[in-house]
Amino acid sequence: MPLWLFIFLAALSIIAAAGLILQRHPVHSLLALVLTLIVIGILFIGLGATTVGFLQMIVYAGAIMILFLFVIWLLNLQTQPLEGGRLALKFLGALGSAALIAELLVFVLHLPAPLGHNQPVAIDYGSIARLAQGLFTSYLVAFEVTSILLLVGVVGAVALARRTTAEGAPGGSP
Amino acid sequence: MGGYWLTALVFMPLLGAAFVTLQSDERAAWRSAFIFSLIPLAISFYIFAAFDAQSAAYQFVEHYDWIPQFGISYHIGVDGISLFLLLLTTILVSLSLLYSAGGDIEFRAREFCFFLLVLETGLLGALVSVDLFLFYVFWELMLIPMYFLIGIWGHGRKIYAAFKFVLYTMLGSLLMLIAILYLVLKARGVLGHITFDLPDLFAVPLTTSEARWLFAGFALAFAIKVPMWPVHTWLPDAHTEAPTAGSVILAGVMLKMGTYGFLRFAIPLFPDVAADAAPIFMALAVIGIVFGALVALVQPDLKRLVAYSSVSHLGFVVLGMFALNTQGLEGAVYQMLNHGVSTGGLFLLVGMMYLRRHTREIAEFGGLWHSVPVYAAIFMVVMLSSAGLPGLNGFVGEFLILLGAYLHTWQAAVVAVSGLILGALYLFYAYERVMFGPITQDVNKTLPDLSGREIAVMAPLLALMFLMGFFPKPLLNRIEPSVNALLQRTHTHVARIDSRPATPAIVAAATKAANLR
Amino acid sequence: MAIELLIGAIKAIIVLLMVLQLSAILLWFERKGSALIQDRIGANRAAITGFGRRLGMPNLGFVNTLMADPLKLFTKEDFVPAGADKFLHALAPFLAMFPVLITFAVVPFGDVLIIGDQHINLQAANLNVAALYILATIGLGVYGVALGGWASNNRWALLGGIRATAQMISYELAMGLAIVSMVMTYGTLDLQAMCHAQSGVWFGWLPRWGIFVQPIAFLLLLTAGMAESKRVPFDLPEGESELIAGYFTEYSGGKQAVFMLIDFAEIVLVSALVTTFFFGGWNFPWLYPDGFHLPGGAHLGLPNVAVAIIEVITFTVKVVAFCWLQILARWTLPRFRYDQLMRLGWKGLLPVGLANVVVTACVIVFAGV
Amino acid sequence: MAPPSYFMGLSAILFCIGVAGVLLRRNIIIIFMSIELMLNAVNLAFVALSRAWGSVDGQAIVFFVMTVAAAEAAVGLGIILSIYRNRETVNADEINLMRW
Amino acid sequence: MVATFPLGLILLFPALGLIFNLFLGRRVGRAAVNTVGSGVIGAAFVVGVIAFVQLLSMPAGEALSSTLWPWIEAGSFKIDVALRFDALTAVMVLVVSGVGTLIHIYSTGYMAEDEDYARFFTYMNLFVLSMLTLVLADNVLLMFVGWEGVGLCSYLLISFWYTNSQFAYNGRKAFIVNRIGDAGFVLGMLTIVWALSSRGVWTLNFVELHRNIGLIAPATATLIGVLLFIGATGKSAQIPLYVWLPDAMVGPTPVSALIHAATMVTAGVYMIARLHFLYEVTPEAMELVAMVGGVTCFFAATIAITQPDIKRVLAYSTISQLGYMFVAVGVGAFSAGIFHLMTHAFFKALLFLCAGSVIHGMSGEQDMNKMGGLAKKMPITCVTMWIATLAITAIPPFAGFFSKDLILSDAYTSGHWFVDLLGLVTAGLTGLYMFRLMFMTFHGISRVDEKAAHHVHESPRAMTIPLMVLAVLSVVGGWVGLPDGIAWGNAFARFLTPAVGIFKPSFGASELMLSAESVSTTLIGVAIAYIFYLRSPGLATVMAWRVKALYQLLLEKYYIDQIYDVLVSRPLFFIAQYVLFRGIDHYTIDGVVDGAGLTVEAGGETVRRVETGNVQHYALVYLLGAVAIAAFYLYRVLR
Repeated sequence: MPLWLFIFLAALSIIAAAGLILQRHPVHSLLALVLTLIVIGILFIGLGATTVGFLQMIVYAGAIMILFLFVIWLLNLQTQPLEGGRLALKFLGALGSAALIAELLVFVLHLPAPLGHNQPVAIDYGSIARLAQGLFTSYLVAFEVTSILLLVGVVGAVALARRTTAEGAPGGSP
Repeated sequence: MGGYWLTALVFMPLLGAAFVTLQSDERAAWRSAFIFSLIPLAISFYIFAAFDAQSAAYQFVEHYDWIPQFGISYHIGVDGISLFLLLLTTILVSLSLLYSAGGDIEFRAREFCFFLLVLETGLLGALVSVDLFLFYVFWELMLIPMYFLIGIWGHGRKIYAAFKFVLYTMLGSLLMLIAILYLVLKARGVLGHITFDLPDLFAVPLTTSEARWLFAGFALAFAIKVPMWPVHTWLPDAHTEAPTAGSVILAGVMLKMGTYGFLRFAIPLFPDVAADAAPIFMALAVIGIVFGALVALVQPDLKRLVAYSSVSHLGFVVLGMFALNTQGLEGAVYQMLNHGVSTGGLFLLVGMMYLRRHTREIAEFGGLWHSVPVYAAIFMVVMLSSAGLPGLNGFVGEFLILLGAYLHTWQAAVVAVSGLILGALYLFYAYERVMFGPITQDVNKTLPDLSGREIAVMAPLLALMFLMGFFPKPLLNRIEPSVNALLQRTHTHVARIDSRPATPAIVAAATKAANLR
Repeated sequence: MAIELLIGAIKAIIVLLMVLQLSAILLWFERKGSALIQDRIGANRAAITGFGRRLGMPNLGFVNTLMADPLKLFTKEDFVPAGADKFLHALAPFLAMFPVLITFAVVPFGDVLIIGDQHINLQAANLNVAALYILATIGLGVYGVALGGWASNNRWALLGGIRATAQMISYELAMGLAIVSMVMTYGTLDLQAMCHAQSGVWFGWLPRWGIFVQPIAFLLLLTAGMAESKRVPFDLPEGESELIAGYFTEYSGGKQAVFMLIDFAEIVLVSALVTTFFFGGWNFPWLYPDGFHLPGGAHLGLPNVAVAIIEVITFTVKVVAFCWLQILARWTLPRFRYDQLMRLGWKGLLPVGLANVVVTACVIVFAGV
Repeated sequence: MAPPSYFMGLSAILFCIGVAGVLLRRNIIIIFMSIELMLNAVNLAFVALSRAWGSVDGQAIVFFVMTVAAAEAAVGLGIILSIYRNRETVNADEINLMRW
Repeated sequence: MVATFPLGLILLFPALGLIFNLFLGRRVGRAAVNTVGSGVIGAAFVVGVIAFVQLLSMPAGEALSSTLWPWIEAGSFKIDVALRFDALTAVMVLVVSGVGTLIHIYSTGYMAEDEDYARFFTYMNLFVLSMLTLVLADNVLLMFVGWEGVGLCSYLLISFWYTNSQFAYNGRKAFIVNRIGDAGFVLGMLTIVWALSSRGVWTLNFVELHRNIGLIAPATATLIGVLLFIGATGKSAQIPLYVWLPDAMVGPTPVSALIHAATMVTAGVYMIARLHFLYEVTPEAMELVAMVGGVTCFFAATIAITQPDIKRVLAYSTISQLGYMFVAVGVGAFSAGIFHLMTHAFFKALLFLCAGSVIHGMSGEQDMNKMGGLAKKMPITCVTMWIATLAITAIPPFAGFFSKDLILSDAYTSGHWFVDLLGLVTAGLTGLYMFRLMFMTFHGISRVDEKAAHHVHESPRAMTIPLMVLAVLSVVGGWVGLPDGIAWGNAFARFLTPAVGIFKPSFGASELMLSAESVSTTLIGVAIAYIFYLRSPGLATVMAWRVKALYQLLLEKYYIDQIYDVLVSRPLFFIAQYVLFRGIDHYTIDGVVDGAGLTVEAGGETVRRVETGNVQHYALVYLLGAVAIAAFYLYRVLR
């Protein structure tokens, strides 16, 4: 992807991410995150990982985030006042994050030579076919396990979230 | 002698435990648990019958690799020292199950049987393991069920007691673990390959200081378990608060694990240190004898009294052990069994009375003979056996121990003899206050006498007391070879003891006695 | 380079205009249609000037309505309720509109048009993962509605929003599965490729349309699509009788117009998708790039331009036909109950879709098609 | 043409922003979202590197990360819900007991 | 050469009786119990007689023996359950089973009203069993079995009427005091083994001990002797361990007769006689024995003078008589000791039984101050008791005369003049307190209160017949040991000599003179008794008032019990309770233990505060850790 586009998207994603942690209303934070995710998806596509990019949008932006939105609504979270106190935590946290950024960037600067530029890749690099090949050959076990994981996750989520009223009958659908 | 007898013996109770948990109702649980406790009983009797009395070697040996990378093997066997403890364990477990089913345990019977059977596995396993690691596993395995037995079905400050018991024992066993590991690593250095197998470890040469420290590690663990004075204070609490069956197993078998550990591991692994440390241990043992007896004298709680009597009796055992001669050691082993039988019986009796009166305060009783003569009579016999009356089992052990001790250090024996007097004192004192005198409380007038079940529980013990009192030979003969083998390791061969040079001290004392006039 | 950009822009604009126009027309279309169904005259009052009819001029109700409704809406006050999240409130309609419109970008409305040496692919954006793209955009379409409902700070609106979101998420699955089965059938994600795959005939006379291969998928897609567009019988999010107007209760004027427009745009979208997937898209039976090959061997040669035009018209007609179908449904069927809706989505369509996918897969693998 | 290192840098930054979010905000939901952000940052790195190496493994990993994230989100949100139900709060400092 | 004989039978019968009475006694009823209880002893006696006859038929110095089964075997230490029946044993067996039989028969009458008869006969049989084991044992250890067994029985029988806590206490006292002695006994045994094992000999068997006695160093032998003698003092109620015997009188009178007069208390004497070869090599121990015997002899007699309780008087007289026996064995006159043991068994048993008969007749009254003039009420008892009295006071030709006379003369001729003197004085005292007893009980004016008076009666046949039999024995019993030169002379001694060795006097003296001394001293005592208690009864009280202190001292038995109480038992309990239990166990050790626990708990409590439970704090730490690690690698990379 052309450099200018990358810079634009990168800036966008960073701003959005910052929005995530700076917004005072959860919904706004959520939207910021959604934006970030979309941008990241686009970056994927730009990197040739088309399938993954779209999946990113569908799964993350399209599904998971909606879940968050629902929860926020369910909890009826309102704009929160500026959080005071916990200065030590905040200070150290900010410091730590900054330090981490610095360190990671230094790492990035010292990436080994082969990572300086991209390898040429086949035309169908990011296609479903290629991805599927990987998934169903070398990652087959992991794939199946993940499916089980999802199932378990669903069951667990239901079990957790189902509110039993006095009659013990599950209810509370929107 | 091949076969999988020992494995069957050890793991049958575990199977039973698993089976019990599947039982629907409590009666079924009791029944199945009892039946499953009878199987190891039968097996142990077979082993006793098939045991070769002449050989000192391990018999019924099974030896397989378990975790070969660390030289840990499943190496089990039985010799004259452990043989009878196996019998004792199986017998006592069956009896306590039989007894507990009679209303002593009111709730959660299934779990109770489960824990008791797991405990049995632990005990048997520890008794047959020849591999140090295996032994340690079983050693710790004993702890957990007992913890629950005390903590769940106990009385009074049961939680405190259970904690005290576990922490005390843990402290010791951790030190032992360290010692074991050090020894094993050292062995790897010397033998070239890592091994937890006891016979291999015998070959490890140690510097004196090393041996001292390691011995200390083992000794502390076992001393706590015995328990020797002054690390005995967990015992009264644990015993007093434990349910009857728990006390029986605790006193009958678990305490023996300490002394057994000395005989099986601490002494043969570090014979020289053991020989050097003998005076210290004899001193502690003697203190324990007198101390336990005197403290038992003033206990207002019947069960606590019995508990302290255990301290005294185990003192005798340790005394005999560290006499390091045939008589003393045989006496010690024999006394382990005696103590198991008689103290176990005492605990059962106290439990029966607790079941009737829901108290163990001696002051609450008095004149019981009138209302429960059978109970009183049985109590009398058991008490006499515990007091070491000649003709009953206790005497044989105590006499041999005293003899051994006398041959080793006559002073120790002289003090220990006072244990005979005090033993009689506290037991008869308690008996007098409980059984004799006028009936002070109306409740005691109408107590029901022993039920058929309870008599059935006591009868085998009584039989054992007389048999072991009059016919100790078959037991002693089987014990002797192993004991002598042990003595060979301690470089004080029996022959040397038998032709012991006269100690100047005793002659001096004799001459002093001579100038009485 | 520049020329491609130019062509692309032109294509985009054309598509956009077509869609919007179609949506607008559907507005009137629906009124008339409902009137027809309910045996009424329908919208006929709007006149450009008051005296047109007096002069006996023919009633241009069609045109008038087209003019009048938007004018009315856009000239109304844009009211924002107190306590609403102004930013989101304003953002919502467009957030809703945007995905719908960009979805059309991948829908081919014709085969190549050759002008000089330029081979113009009659498709706004030739994306080789179009199917995924469609799913993605539709997925994102949820936000507009959801936020619109939430931002209005009105409980009916919020309820509508929630309903809409839940409904759309649920039916996306069915839709996705339908599309997946088609993707498997044609072995490509590219819609244009799919259309090509559907050109030609079986047995010399039967068009090779997807409907004949995947009837179940067709039903799935149609149903799910209608549900996505939140119209009767799936119009619970905006069910007038329950929630005043659902998620856009608090909207007025232009924004409301946008929401209404979205409704119709979605109708068009659904029709377009159905057409593309199951009815050969721009394929006219027996029409090939070089003209007609009628069954029986008759051949009528045509220039590329003519072919292209025919294809575009064919596509449009098909789409309109499906729009009409949906309007018919809207005026014939009663509204679901919410639980029925959910049951249909999760217990009806989803299993069927899954089964369909499995069957398809088996057929492909074993029959080696 | 942007070299992989740029993407790595971006992912690093995003990741640390996520970290900051986790540490600085009290609202569990937002903390949770920050975690998602971190995940995605890592995903970005994966994709970039897989592109750099010209292999699809990185993408496969990303795929898994997504699925896991989905499951995690479902369960996590369920937990948050029940916490809220019992505690009437989503404030991280007030949720410092493992029981209620 | 040792002939075998089923000696086990002698033990078997009492054992059977024991088992029968124990398990069936309550069901089969009184008659059966009485029959079996006494019958088995009788059977044992019969077997004993048969064995005795066979023994007589064998050349002197040989013994019957039978090994029942091997008992304890540990290393070279081997002990069998084996019985040996030589002359000494013969005497003991006959005395025990014979007197035992009579007393059992007597008991059937005495216990006629007691509903716990089954238990009584169980104990009695058990006692006889143990006593026979004691005397039949062919090794010290088995002897010790009987030794402790009789102690147990005495405990059980003393506290037979357990509902009275005082009785129960006395029973325990008896057992504990015995146990103290037994401890000494055990140490003695251990020392024997110790001493011999160093020479490679492992045995406690009498015969082998006798054979190897030379291997024991004299000093050691002394030690052994002393230790064993401690056991004897406990069992035979000698100073300092005599205190239990008077209290033991609370038991049923037949018990006092059988256990605390005739048999058990003589076990000590028997033991020393049995081990005479050991004592012979250690003059010091012998000296000690004789001295203790003499002192006890006198000491107990003095106490006996003032006791009001009829049985207590007899108890102290028993102690005193046992003193005589110890004097005998102490001076080396073992046969004389055994001789006196036998005669004493007869007349003392008789005395007790008569006393029991009196108490029975007085329906439980034991205080002599509430008696008097019973002669006409219970003639048989009176007569028989008079015979016994004459016997014990050594009036010729009654049994006691020969034995006691022999002892005194032997004591004298062996050069123990002091002990001899004590013996003589005691002879006088014996006359005094015995006649006092008789006078106060049977003669003079009756001090019986009215309501008790009218149902004072003679005892039933079951009780009187044994009295008569014993009376006869008390007369003729001594004739087996006439002074040398008269008729068959001292056949008894001759019979015993192979078993217990012969007495070797250091110088000769005329028997007659010595007998004259003793008889005359006795008569003096008798005369005093006559004056004080029959002719002018008032004088006694006057006298008591005059020498109040002394009288009090004697009445209170020299306050020995109190002294023991203050010196021994109280400190024991105090130490146990406050020093050991509370002090060491509870506060010190458990203090340390719980303290450790609490410390750890507190420590944990403080450290726990780090764990705020706030996720973000953990996350922060996590982050910092990550930063640190990253920094480390960075350093590695950049360096």
